[in-house]
Amino acid sequence: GTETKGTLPKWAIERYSRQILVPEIGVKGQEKLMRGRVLIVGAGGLGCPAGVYLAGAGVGELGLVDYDAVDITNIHRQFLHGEKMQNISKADSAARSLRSINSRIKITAHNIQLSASNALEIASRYDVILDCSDNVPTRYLLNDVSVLTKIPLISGSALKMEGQLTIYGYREVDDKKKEPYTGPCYRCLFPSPPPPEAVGSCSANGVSGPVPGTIGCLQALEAIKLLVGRNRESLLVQRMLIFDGDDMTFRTVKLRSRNDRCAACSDNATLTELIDYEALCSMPANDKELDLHIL
Amino acid sequence: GTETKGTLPKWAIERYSRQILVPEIGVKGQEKLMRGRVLIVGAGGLGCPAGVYLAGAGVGELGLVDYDAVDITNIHRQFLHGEKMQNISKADSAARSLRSINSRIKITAHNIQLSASNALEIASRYDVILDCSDNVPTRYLLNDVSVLTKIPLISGSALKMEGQLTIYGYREVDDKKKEPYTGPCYRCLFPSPPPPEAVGSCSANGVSGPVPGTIGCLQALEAIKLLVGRNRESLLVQRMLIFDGDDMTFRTVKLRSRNDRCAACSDNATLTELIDYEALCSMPANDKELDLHIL
Amino acid sequence: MPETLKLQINFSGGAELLFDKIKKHNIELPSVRKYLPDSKAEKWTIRELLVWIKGNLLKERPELFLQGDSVRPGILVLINDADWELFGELEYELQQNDNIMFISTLHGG
Amino acid sequence: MPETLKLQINFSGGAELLFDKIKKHNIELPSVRKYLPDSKAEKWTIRELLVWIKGNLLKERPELFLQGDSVRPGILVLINDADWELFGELEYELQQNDNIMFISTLHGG
Ligand SMILES: [Zn+2]
Ligand SMILES: [Zn+2]
Repeated sequence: GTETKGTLPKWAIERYSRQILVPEIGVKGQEKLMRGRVLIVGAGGLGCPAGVYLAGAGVGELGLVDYDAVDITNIHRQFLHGEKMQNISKADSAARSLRSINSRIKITAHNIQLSASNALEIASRYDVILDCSDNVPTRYLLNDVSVLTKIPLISGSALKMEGQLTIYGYREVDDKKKEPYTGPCYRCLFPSPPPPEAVGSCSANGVSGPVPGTIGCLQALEAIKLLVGRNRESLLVQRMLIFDGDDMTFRTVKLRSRNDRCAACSDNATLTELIDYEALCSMPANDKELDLHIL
Repeated sequence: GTETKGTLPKWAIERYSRQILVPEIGVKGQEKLMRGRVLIVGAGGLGCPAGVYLAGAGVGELGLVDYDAVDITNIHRQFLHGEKMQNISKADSAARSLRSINSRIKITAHNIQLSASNALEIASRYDVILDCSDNVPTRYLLNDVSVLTKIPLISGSALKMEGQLTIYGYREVDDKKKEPYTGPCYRCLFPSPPPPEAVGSCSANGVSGPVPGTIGCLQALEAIKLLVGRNRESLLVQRMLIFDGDDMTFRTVKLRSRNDRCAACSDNATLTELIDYEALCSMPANDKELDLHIL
Repeated sequence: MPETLKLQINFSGGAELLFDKIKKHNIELPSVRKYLPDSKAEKWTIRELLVWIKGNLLKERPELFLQGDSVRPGILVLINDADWELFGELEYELQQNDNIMFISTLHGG
Repeated sequence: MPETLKLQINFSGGAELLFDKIKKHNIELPSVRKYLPDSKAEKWTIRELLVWIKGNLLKERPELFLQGDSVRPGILVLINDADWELFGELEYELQQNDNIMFISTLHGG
């Protein structure tokens, strides 16, 4: 059928009807989702739930970045990878699962380690970046990519029973004002990386699956709201969600404005190109920990 | 390999290592999860995320109840059903997807409409019930099942951009006290059903996928915490989570104690067996709405 | 004590549809003896607040919000994030800057 | 003003591991002139609170919590649920019943 409502084909009206009915989305929102392009960095505990809801919502184009292969210890929380996908590329495995959910959208598996040499080129093809990564250097890398490309970054993280979520580098599009609002970037909050010995990881400290599950769902929700054009009062801009799954408490805390001395995003920024983030952070850009001595 | 740590086989230590590392779970908690049996009522927007994390966590036995078949309008949020599963039973489709994630656990598809005539028999085989249903009569039915069988009920719900979550019928196991603590049931809070014209549904009012996604993840998390023996201060007992996805606010509000005039769970209860819940609620026990006039 | 009583009233879970779809209302109540001169009420309680809401905020179909002198079944009332049952329900005496929330319970999934 | 200052101190995101794994601490501070007689401080600010925490709550490896006279990079400090940067960071003068939260940022996923 070629019957349309606005620019939406009839199949899309039917398929996405349950979310089109939501006043905050509507037909116009669905059109925007179908034109939207989202890059998901990390096809793990956060990227699986985020990807599944963005594919389901009919976001036009999804990119999945992961250099890693599926390991049996991933499967408890990384549900796009079935048992049979062990040792297969995570980006490929996730892309395959997402295609079975929605064949109407474009899904690209970027089966690589994101780095200073390839990140800008890949990211520039998308409208929103989801930081679903698992290590400090990649978080600084993605922040600088977001600042340099002016693409907003929806940053989720999880460890043990806790999760955190906020949007960095959000820009308000408003042609009438001279200087449109820009939210803080990761470096506005964290100008220097933490000492490596203070950094926990899922492989060393563990994580309960539904915790990144929850944060990943909320990353997808923020991406949907961002794509349909919800304003910054609705979005987690200059606000951070702090989730403690053990006592099931959530706090939405107020963050600082953009830091006018920020090395990355301020008018006085010194950042002009990507750098060596493993050197900056004195840590490798992965989450490998073979020593399970705690057990 | 038959090497074990406590009663856990070596494969389980490895496979579930990331959650065993979480202090609130540990080896003892993993053992309890693997002996745990959870009934998920509704293989839809809540049941899919809840099921995927409970299967991933290695919960010993999962039951999935759904009378319905997969429809194209489900897929945006009910991600265990791929496009190719249209018109297949949702319970079967979800069970199949969960088996591909974890072949080590027992998964039973209950491809039926839960009712007064079959609910007690099915529920009595499980330790925890997840209310992932989509209609009022089933919510009253499950409450009364929970009260009569003394099985706790983790109740999630979602509509448009909002979600709610709490645990009903929680019982503290404590042999030392004469009268162990029992949390409120659904009827303690809602003695009478709402007027049918005041009840919204996902098919009439819509829902954004990540909203039931978030609530379903949190239902899985509460089930895991309950099975491993976290106490009621940690659990959503006598507390309700109120989530508004549009402005990303969460409130955890304090609920009443068990109502000593409750018709279902009090010492003065009149409930002795299941009744006709469609008659009680003047509503059908499904979420069918063919009239998409709002579009 | 000031002449007026300031409250934040929240509606959610669909209850806001009866209130112009507005979820947060900052209201200011006059003295209850001025507003309800025929009533015996000396202080604002939830009971009188419901009367005020019906007269001032409720835009349509009051039967979907009220039943008798209370809220209809399926609406949970929270006083400063706690179930009103813990505070005497209709008899609770409103305090300056209270947050009163009316939540329609959800059944979808 | 009372002699002592009551605060709730929260640690999360792993920072609690340095504090006996306890996330919530209700503390009571004596007068700052008694506690730090050699300092010029007249009032408790976050700066003096960090000194007190180091002496009274911190159980191990202070370098994973403090750096110089401030917190180490990667710890976000919240004063009543808002970023301390909005209140002057170390210079913020503590008020009765303040909630001060130290959150170690997470990087896992
Ligand atoms: Zn910045
Ligand atoms: Zn009851």
